[in-house]
Amino acid sequence: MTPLDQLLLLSALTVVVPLFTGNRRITGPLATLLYTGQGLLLLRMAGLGYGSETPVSSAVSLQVLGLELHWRFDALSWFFALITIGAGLLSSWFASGEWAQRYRDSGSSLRLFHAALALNVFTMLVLLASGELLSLFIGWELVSWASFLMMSLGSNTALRYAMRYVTYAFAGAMAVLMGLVLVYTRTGSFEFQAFRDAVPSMDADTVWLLFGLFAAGFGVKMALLPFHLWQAKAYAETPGPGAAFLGAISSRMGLFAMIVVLVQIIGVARLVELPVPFTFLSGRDLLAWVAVFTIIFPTFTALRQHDARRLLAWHGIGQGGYMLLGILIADDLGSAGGLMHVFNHATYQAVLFMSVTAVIHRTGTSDLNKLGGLVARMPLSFLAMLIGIIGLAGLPPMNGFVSKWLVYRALILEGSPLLFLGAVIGTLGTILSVYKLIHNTFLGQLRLEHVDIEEAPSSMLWPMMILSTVVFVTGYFPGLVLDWIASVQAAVGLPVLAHHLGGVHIDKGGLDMIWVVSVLLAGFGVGALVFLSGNRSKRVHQLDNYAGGHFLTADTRYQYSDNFYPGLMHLIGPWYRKSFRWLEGGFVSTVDTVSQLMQGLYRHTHPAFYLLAVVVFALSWVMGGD
Amino acid sequence: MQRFTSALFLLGLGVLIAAIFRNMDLAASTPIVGDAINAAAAQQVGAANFVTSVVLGYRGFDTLMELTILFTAATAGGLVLGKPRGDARPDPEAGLVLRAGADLFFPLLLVVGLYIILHGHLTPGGGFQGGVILAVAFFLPLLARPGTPMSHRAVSLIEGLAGASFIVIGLLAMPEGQAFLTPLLDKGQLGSLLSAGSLPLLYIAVGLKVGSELAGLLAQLAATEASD
Amino acid sequence: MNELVLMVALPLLTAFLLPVIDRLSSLAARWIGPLVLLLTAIIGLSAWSQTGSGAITIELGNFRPPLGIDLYVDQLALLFALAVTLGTLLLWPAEGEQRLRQSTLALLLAGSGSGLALSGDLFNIYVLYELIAVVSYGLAASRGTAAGQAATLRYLIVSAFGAALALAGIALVYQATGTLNLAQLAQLAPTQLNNGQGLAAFVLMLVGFGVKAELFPVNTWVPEVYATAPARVAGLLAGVVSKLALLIIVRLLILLFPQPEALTVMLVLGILGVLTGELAAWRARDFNRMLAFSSIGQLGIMFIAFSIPGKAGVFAGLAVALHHLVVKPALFLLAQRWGGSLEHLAGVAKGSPLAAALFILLALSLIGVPPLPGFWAKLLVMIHLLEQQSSLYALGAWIIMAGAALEANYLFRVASSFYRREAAATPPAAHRTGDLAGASLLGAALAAAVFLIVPLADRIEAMAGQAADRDHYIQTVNPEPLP
Amino acid sequence: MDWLTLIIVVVMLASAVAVLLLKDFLAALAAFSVVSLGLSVLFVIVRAPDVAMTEAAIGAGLGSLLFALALRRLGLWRARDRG
Amino acid sequence: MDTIIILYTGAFGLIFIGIAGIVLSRHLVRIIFAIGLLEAGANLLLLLATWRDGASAPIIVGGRVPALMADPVPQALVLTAIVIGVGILALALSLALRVQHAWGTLDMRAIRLRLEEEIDDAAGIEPPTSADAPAPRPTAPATREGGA
Repeated sequence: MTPLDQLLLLSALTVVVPLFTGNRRITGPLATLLYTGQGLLLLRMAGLGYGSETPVSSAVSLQVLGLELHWRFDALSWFFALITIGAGLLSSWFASGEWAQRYRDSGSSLRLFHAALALNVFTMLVLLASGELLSLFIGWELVSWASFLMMSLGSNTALRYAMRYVTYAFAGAMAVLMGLVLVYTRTGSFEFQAFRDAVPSMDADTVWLLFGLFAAGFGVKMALLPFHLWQAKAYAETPGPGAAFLGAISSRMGLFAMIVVLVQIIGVARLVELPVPFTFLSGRDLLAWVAVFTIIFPTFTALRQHDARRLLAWHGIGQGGYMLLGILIADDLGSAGGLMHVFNHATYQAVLFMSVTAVIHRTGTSDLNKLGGLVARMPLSFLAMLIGIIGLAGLPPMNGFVSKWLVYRALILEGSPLLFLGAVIGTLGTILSVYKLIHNTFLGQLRLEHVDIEEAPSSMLWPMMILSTVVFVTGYFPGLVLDWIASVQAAVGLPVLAHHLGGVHIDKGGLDMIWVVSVLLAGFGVGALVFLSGNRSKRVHQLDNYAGGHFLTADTRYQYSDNFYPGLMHLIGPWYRKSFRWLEGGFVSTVDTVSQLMQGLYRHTHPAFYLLAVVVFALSWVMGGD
Repeated sequence: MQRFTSALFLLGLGVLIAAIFRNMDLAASTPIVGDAINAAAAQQVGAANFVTSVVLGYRGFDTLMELTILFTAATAGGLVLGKPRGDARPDPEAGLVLRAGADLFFPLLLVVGLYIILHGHLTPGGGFQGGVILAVAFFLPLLARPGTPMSHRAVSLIEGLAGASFIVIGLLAMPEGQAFLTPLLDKGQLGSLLSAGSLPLLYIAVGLKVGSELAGLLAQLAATEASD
Repeated sequence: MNELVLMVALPLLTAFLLPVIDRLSSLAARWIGPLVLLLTAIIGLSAWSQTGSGAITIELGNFRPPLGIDLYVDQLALLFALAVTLGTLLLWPAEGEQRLRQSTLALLLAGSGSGLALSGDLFNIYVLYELIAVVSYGLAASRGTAAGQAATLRYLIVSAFGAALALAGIALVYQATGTLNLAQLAQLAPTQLNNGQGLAAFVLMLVGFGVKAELFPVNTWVPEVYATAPARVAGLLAGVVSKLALLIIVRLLILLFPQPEALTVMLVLGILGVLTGELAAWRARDFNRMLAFSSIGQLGIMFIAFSIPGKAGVFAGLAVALHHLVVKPALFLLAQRWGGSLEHLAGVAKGSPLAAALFILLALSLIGVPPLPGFWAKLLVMIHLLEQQSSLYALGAWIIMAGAALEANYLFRVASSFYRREAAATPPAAHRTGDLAGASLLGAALAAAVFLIVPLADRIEAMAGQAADRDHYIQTVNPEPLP
Repeated sequence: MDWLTLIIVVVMLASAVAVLLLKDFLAALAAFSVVSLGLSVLFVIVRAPDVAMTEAAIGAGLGSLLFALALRRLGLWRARDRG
Repeated sequence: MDTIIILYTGAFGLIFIGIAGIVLSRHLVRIIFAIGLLEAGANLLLLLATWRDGASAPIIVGGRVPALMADPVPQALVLTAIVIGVGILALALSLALRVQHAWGTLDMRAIRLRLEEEIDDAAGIEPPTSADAPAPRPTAPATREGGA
């Protein structure tokens, strides 16, 4: 039994255990413990993450229909598995204490929740371990349906969007299946290596077809434009810790598969050679532009949300664009940035979802228009969210800055100013909307109904604090993550990024986060000194205030949080997002019309007429040969 | 519109049928199996009427299935029509001529039917043709006196036992390692009444089965309430 | 091996005697049918191992083929004979006051279905096909509603029309060859049926037998009949009878008509079947008709698969057919109580969680989600379609994919409505134990197949190899050479 | 012989068309019987006496009887087809 | 003109007329008539398949074996087919009887519409309103009023 087998076995066990322990209090801690075990087993394979070992293969292999199925872990899988298990561990921890009690009391099945979470982790590990295209597809489908299970645990709205997700995901899966069967008929094998060997001899049309099928199929899971409509609401309505988990890692599985097929096998170089007809673009440029629009549109959609979870979920879509963009640059800097963003995004996105869930746990709402001023009541949650949004906005000293910097830098060096511009516009939107998030939740006037609430329970705070620490530490010492990235790059066949603990050193201006953060901290220190040495401020109650010469009573709103950024909204509001809705709606109504036509076909008054018709057609076709 | 399209397709069909007909090589058809049967049937089966040999011997399985179809049609018909309602208004009794005719013809038809059945292996005719005559014989009284219900018990008993006996005769050979429906008994003298082994027995079964099924079908249709 | 005839003869015998038995003891009449089917299933199973290495022939009446009728027993035929027997047993359609007649018809279905699977004579196949047709009319109308009878009548018209054309096709074949034995026809086919007349005969038989195999476009009866017949009967028709008709067509294709034109006709009709079936199902608003249209689509996939030349096509088609053979009856067993508007099924999972879970399992397999058996079947079809390197076959593959995506949408729209929080105003009654147990049994078989996929695939491949081998068929039957 | 065949075929086909065209169902039934009878004579001509008997008894006799009963029960005994 | 061509013309003619009748008629009884014609044509076609001029009936009368006998196989087949035909005919008429009884019509079009309506009713589907259905349902059949 190889370490990989042990890991998968333990992961499978984690699925089974909640089914037996059921709705008891012990389920959460037990699951957390099991995830810790998985983490430890994964760390035993740490050599993969540091690039010193050959892939760990599983002892299990199957021969079905003459097709060989096998599984293995390389550095890429290890990297994604680390994030997966980490997210699973912390989400499960988060879902152990008071949250579990509340969830159970509301009549939902804790057993099902923990089993679904563990199933997600397990299926993702299976996907990550896939050793050829067929097991990749199997893993892919397992992941899709596991996350469908997770989503459908939520409200009716979640069920509706989960339904939408299934439609998109299965259509995407069919595209992938078509692609890999095409590969099989060309190569006679599902092995990665056989595919890779066959790519140079394929003509442009075939590569285009495969590229389109795989990119569309995997893109659905990543919620690339125009297949993004399902994701935000489906994730947002999932039960809190589940949303944290899905937001952190689920849609990155699409990226993983895309890296495997488009980067590792077909190769970005081949995509660059593919011309888009009638334009000067290449296949890669096309996808890169899709990535950029995936950054821009969902990010500005996020800006319009007034539900904290939806806002975050829309951002999750946008951030995926950075990762894809970085990886498509395919040089050492860009791909490192893209890969690192996967890790970074998982950390801060989980923190943000958790902190929002903590707020919901205490206040019962995630409507940004009904919150405010909670910083005085939930300071630690505030701190977690603050760290999270700094990471999300890509500002120093958090880790989001490093990965985005790498991507920007690579774009500039590669000479794609327009793509760069698009990415920056996206970041602008991010900054605006995360400010809206933290302002409306924690800053401003405390609502009367929230006066008595307390800080989130410790079972929630611990995961948040741990993740916040990770966000900060990997921002301070990005070299910790870049070590793993480098071995992933080696495993995938990309140029390896030369780096050090503080960042990278390149000729045209490197990045040393130790220095940057230290200066920043020093600046904060100076500021704090100035602040402390100034006049002592007087502490007043938040409601002890007046305006226009009148004292304000507690029930007067003197600070409003709805209709944020009215000018900007007025500017961008009318002409985005609707178009995709329209696209989807148009497609659905086309199917509907055709479907009605077909039903009409089966409603013929006189079915014998068809018999005559088909006999005449078929006879004239077969007799025509004579 | 639809009739117009249908007519168009029919036109096409006509052309196609003509094409098939023109392409058919009428001379090429040689009944290889038929000739072989004509050559061998006298010894293998022993019936003077080779069609009977085929119907009950070579293709006895077909015949069994055909009986089953009749049985099925009668069962399904019964299922569809259901039990005749008690308040159904019976047809008025037929006139004197028909009644007298029915009385007169009943025994005559019975005899003719049985004769045709029993000579099925010798002359044209047999279980099917005789069975129809039996069916009409059974049905005639009903037509003449609609009030009197036909004895469904007797009919269903006959149809069950007749069908079963066909199968049982077929099965009898099996304990000796022979195949299903292997002809039994002595072949006898070709052309005599007691020849062709078990074939006459089978034809009696067929005749009774066909007769009872068809009579049942007729009775069902006749007993259904008129809908005017 | 002679005792295999009992698979046909015993149910018929019992059916003939059932009214008599009922008069003696109605309790015996109630139980003897299932018992006899169990017995015949055991007979079939005990013969199973003997057919592994090679097929055998049973010469009925001790007449050597081609003079007499023979039964050809290979694994495929035996499997279908068993399937119809066990399927009838599982979906035993007798209920209500017409119980006796229904069980008679069920027995007839099992017997004639077994015969149809085993028969090795063209005209005998026609007779058995008509027999099954009449049985299915009876069963389809057995609910006794006017709608059911009207639907059956419309079905009967198409079916009788088709059967008469098939008979004309058989006449054309007989005119060209002078024989009806399939083995001898296979010998003569390359010289005497490889022409326009042969193809015309094929088209006539394809359309004729295709009525029951839900071939587009002679399948308009499907939604009407499945919506009005008892659900168990619909399960039998969709699950078992359609496959039997398909089996005949495949046998004819392999033995008599290997011409590419014949395959192309089937391919095109299959593609249209998938397209229309899945699209029509998308808008279906009641459970039965959704299943009916989905079954049309699935049968379309089978037609596409069987149109792939050679063993590969038989293998792929067989895989899909066997999968559907398990899934559709189970779904119709659930439809026993869930038939009717889909809106009534909202929130039904709370009351019957097992049925809802079963539906999801079956739906997942139906759309081909790995690692369920449906996926492997679909993968096989896809691979062999694309391997043909022909644009028409590739089109078939694309259509199958698109159909699966549509099917996922409408099946899971229903599945997710099961889990809606607020229940429908008039929720359906709970399933009867018998229905649920039957569906669970089939579901369990499906789940077990996940783990047995490797040996199963090998077995089916061997079966397909045996069935696709014309020479093997000819040698097994070994018809007497005639001048 | 040819002449006889030809006449019978022509009569048969004409009656077949009449079955479809006659408005009166009873008349159509009569035409249908004529087709069956013609067919059974044809069967005799092609040396198939067994089939001829069957066709006469079942096709012409029993079939017509069934139709007659059904027409009576359907209330179409004297009705005319409007379509 | 050859006898066989005349005979074949008769067979194909019956088939054609039968098909025409099935497709063009709207009244169910007439369709059933047409099916009977089609079956008769198919039977004749089958019987003619191996027909040879001058052959005698396949019966040995008085021990004399004729030199050329007709093929007994298709005769047996047609025998079977005729009986099958009458069975189906009876069943079709029974069904027609019930339908006429329940709905008072045997017009294909009226039956189709009524059937659709009854299936929807039985399933508990309300007629779609204009809000969610792009096209209106076909209007109720006019023939419904007439009949039992």
